[in-house]
Amino acid sequence: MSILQPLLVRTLSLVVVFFVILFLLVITLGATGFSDRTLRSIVNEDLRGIRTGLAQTIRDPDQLESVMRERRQDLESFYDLDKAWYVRLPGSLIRVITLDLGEARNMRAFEGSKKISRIVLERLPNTMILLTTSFLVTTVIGLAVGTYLSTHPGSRLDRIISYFAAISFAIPAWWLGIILILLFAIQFRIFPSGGMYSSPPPVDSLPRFWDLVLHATLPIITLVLVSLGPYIYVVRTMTINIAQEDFVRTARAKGLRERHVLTAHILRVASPPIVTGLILGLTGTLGGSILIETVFDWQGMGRLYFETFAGTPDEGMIVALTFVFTLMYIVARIILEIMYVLLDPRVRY
Amino acid sequence: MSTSLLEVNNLELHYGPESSRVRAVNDVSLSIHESGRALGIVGESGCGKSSLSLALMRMLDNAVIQYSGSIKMEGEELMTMSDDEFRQQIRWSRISMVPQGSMNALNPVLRLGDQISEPLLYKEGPHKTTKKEAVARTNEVLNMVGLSEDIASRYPHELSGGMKQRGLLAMALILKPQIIILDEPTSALDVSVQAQIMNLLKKLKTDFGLAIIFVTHDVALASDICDEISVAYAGKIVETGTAEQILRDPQHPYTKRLLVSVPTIKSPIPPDFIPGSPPNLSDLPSGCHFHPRCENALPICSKQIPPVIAKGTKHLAQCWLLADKPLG
Amino acid sequence: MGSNEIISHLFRSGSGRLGILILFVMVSVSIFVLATFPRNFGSQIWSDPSQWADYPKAAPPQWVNLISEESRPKHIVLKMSQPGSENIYGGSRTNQYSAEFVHSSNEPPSFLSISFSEIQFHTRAPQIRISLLRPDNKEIVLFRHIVRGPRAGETSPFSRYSESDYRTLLTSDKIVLNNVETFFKTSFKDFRGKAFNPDIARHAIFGTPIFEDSLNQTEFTPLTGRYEINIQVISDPRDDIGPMQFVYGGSVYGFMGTDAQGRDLLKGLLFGLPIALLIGVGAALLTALIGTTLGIASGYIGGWVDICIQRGADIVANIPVLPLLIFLIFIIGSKLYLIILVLVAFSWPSLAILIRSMVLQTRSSQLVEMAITLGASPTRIMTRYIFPQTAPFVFAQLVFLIPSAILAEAALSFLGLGDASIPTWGQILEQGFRSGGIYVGYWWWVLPPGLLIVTTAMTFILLALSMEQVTNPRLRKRPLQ
Amino acid sequence: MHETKKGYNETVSSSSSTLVQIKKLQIQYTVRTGLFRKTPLYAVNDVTLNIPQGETTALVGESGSGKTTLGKATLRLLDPVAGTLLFDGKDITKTSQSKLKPFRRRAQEIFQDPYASINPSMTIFQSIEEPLLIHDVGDSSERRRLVYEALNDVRLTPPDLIGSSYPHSLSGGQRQRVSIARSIVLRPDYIVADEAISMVDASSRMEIINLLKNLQHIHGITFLYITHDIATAQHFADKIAVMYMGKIVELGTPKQIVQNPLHPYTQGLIAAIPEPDPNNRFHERPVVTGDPPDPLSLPNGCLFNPRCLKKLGPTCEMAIPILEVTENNHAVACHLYPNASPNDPNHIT
Repeated sequence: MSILQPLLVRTLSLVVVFFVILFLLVITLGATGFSDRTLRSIVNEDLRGIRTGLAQTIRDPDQLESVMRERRQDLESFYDLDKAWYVRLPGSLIRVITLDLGEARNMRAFEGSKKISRIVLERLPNTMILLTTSFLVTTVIGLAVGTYLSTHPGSRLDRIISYFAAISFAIPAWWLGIILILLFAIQFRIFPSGGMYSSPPPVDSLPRFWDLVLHATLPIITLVLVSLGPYIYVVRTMTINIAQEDFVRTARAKGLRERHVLTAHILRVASPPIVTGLILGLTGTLGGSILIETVFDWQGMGRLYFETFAGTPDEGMIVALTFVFTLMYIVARIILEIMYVLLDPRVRY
Repeated sequence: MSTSLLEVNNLELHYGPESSRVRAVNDVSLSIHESGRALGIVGESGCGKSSLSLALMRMLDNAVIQYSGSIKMEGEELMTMSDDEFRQQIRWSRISMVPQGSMNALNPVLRLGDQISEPLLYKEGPHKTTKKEAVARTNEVLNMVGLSEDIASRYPHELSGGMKQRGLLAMALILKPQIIILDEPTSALDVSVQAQIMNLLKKLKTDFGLAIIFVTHDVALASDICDEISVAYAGKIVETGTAEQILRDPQHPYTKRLLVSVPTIKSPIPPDFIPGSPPNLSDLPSGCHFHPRCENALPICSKQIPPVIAKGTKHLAQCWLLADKPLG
Repeated sequence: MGSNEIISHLFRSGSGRLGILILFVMVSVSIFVLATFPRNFGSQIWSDPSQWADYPKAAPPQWVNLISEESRPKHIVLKMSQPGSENIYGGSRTNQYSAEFVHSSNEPPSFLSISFSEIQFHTRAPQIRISLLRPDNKEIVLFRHIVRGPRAGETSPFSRYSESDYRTLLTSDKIVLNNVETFFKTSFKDFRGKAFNPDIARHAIFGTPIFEDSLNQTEFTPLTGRYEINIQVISDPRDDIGPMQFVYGGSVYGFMGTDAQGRDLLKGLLFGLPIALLIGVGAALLTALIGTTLGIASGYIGGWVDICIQRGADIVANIPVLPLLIFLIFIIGSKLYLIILVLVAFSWPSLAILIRSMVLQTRSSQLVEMAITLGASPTRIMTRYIFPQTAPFVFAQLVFLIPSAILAEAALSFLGLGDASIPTWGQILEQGFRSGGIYVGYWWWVLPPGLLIVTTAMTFILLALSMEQVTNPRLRKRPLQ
Repeated sequence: MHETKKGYNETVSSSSSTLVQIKKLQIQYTVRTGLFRKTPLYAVNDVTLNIPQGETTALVGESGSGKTTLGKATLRLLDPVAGTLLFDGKDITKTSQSKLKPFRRRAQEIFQDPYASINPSMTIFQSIEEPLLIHDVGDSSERRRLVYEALNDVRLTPPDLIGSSYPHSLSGGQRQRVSIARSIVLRPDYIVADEAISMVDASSRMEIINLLKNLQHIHGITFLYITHDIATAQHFADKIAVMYMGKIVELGTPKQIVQNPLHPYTQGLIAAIPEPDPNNRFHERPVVTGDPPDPLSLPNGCLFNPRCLKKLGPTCEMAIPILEVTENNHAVACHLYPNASPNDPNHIT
């Protein structure tokens, strides 16, 4: 009877999934020795600071060394480095969740800090701009076109769109991005080829915003194009399937306008599976953002992820970014699951 | 002769591709003389009786290739109306229906009350009401069909089969139509619930003067409510008459066999079956469509379509055996 | 519905026929590649820069000449193994090698190079002189080379350049440039006093100077026509001189052009085809095998087996794939088989969930209940009643999994996580992108691999779509009621 | 093998010994009623019934009455939680599935849906041969003979033509005869026919019933005929058991049940059956009111008391009536008949 129960069940199960992923992540890190290395680098970082502090008071190098050794032992036992990785598991888990992963090797936040959490969190909004905008655009266009097609099944446009859907599934987002750069940035010079702002960026807020819009256009078009095709297809197929149900015939028999039958009956019933289609598309969009940010040099988490592999890989950054991506995904999933439950009274029990 | 409430003449409905044209409704004529009467259309599955009810509601599929004949309601010809006029003025407001397959006939994500009141709120025309009036009218029709008012806020999956069927009936009554078409309204229900619904229909018929077109495969069930019965076979009406005439004095061989195939409780004689199976509507036998299954078929039956023979007032049957001088 | 029905559906729809046609072409090409390319093509040839030294760098395909007004020089390789003339005079032999080529472009070649191999001498080191005879009958002596003499402790005969060729890039060699300058100063009187800029050497060799006072530097008009390269080797008559190769570096190359390292993209792209098919089909087959087995086990055996498999599938099906894929490949390494295994690890759940639901459906079906009533064994029920019902779906899913795997590998490669020992289309694209190729418009480097990925993926999608009518009962045309 | 069996059947068909004996049988389903809560649902509750050799026993009831569950239980397709099941004198309540093979050869089922119960990719011959293959009967010519015999028995002729065709070329009635042929090809002693005619065209239902009666006559098969249709059942059954909410509420000969129903529920059922009589439309039919109770929250006392028109008051709301014999082996579970004697399986056979 209560709507809360299914909501709770779905949210809880996703939270469980989240923790299981996290747990597996930490186990992988521990078992392969990555967490050892990460912690050791934190210890070394701390020691360097301590050494410069101590060097002012202790002049004797031997004494300094022995004090340092003591400090090292203290620190290692503080970080539990003297214990096996599986003993440290809970600690590591908390460390990952709180993004307490020390400092980045060779990356800095725009404001100069080397703390991994700062670097990652600084990029988060940039990624969100791309993701949410393209997600919304896809949803709106997909719904409109998919619904339109469902009322014209078998038409020329319908066939064109079904091929478009297949191509859109077959095209790697990043490659499409490259093509768009070649075409619109290099050949026709309509849009900038990458980055978030021109250099130097405009100072006033309105031109600055416009500059951002210009830079965001190509990446967003890319993300929309690759996820739109399959989504239109899902909307269309779902709507056509629903349109064949008996209750639609009942609605028509009532002498209601076709438009009303479509919106109040067909689309209303098709909406839960359409939300499921969005959930499926979410994985693609999130993965796509990593690649798209790379292609368009967009200063988001995806670009950052690419950079951490490009040079000397930075374990701390990789863990942090994987974690934040997973978190984003799970949060988005929970929102969509809640929508699903609200839309479909049948799942309430 | 005064004008009938509904008079259907030579109705045809064919659909499908030209190569395998399905002749679902073939030269069908029916009439309901006045309100408070019930006409039964009885026939086996695949005889086109569901297509007939859809044809009366002008609920046409894209694949329809022929839709012709005359449907007059109180003397007014409906076939010449535009689709929009028909939808606004006739469908559901003057002729409504309870569709077949009650289990899926309700929208699963809308509350029953909202589905019942929908035509009052969203259908253009004189019956358009305020939300408040719609709720009041919804409660009224729910009471008419024996449901309590709190059912209005339930979703279909929270209702039993009988409740859904009553809900659909309430929905069909919302605009106070003159005629209501019931397409196999009880076939998915248990006997006791079926009997409840039949009693309800009788009450609606007598108390509110509702005219009913009752489409069913079950002659016994039809006898429960129908004043007139038309027997459908292969898209045609092969015999029509009052309930007494059809049930007590059937003329067409098909009607006769249909009646003896009904298992009954009272008679100790076991029912008999009709050999063979009904024909495919896209590949009908020549002449009389029943001749391949008819024991008394004459040579002419396979060659020519039989004439309609009057066997009494209002009692008509289409069969060569009834012709005065059967040819051949 | 049986397999016959699927196949007949494939051939009935246009997209199915197109898909089968492309697939046939792809499989034929793959067989050709596997038969003609060495197994270790990736590590021994593709990623070995010395293999690609005599190729033009970042050259577009030859056929661009057909569509642009300017015709750019084509790549010419002249191999000389037998001397054109041989003169023995006083204990020394002079071998004259020569070869002709036509320079027809307004643009000079991107480079000139010469290489010798397998020289064996007995006493004196052979001397080599290389000159170019121009269409204006002037001869430029480009280069003189004396093969390295005997080392201490070395015994005759002395073998040189047998392991690796001796190669000189003529257009950037200081001595060559000096020689060219000398040539112009002696052949064209007006040239004296003018500075000779080494940057214009290529234009100079294939052009005639224009002297105008308005210009502060000499310019050259292109000199097109027949050129002749002459190589004179003076050596002991007993000495062996191996084949020589002169390369006139084009600005366009082959059918697909070259990348920044001069690699022939056609070869790389060809080799990528069987690899892409291997990744796609391999991952899809494994996924289908694991997914179907787990799905049937989960649905038919039930109980705790079902619970374990379903929970596992739930978790894997609910994760953001790409970030974790990247993470895993980064941790465990980017060998091709590992990539395939990780792809399988991420893709089995959807199939297992689908198969399980089908098994549950068929398990309670009247058909299976009948088999149980008849006393059929569980094995017979699973193989004869349950598996045949799921088989078409498994097959359709398998076809659909192939493009997914190919695309996933390409994405990983594009992020630099591909298996470096095996060139894939994704890796070629990655190099094109990372070297900044797209910003200077190296379209032939980034378009074809992407197009190939899309075409391959499309082929399987077409096949999957044409089977959808069979496997998705909701899409089957229903008769009107 | 078949010859000896036939003889055995002939000898026992004259006497009325019991083939299937059901004693206090209970079948339970668990229904998930909440996040962690499961509630048992008794689909068959404390049922005792004897199915006599060579006769037809009909189980009649509305949907949800447990008649199908009971039928499946007698075939050991479901495991009882309590009670015993004897087949030909042997207790098979707890026999493992692998040891049931000899029983499976003697007990068969005919299904409701002739479209879903025949494998569409097998020829008719293969479908009917399948039971013979499973039980390793004869060589291929012997099997061919038996399949053709079965096809002849169900009047699908010529057998070789029918045998080589596929199910899609047959009508519903013909398919149902195929499934009957399949169930008799092993010459079983016992057949459960679950709504075997409800999906066949109304006009040819009696044809199938006549066929089954004829087969019973020839082969001495014992039928358990499950149906919601008393009108047809009375022409096939030797005994009718009326079920309501998992219990047998009345048991008697068709004549007793139809002409002299004792239980108010049976009376309601009989009254609800329409007869083709033009006078019907002038009077209301006496009917059982309301809907069956929610199986998860059953009423106390007699399960029918909330709908009963002849309710005696507190007795019916408190005490559960047990099946008792009134006269001439006519048994009823109702407080209206206090003089009946307790159900004794030996009395009512």
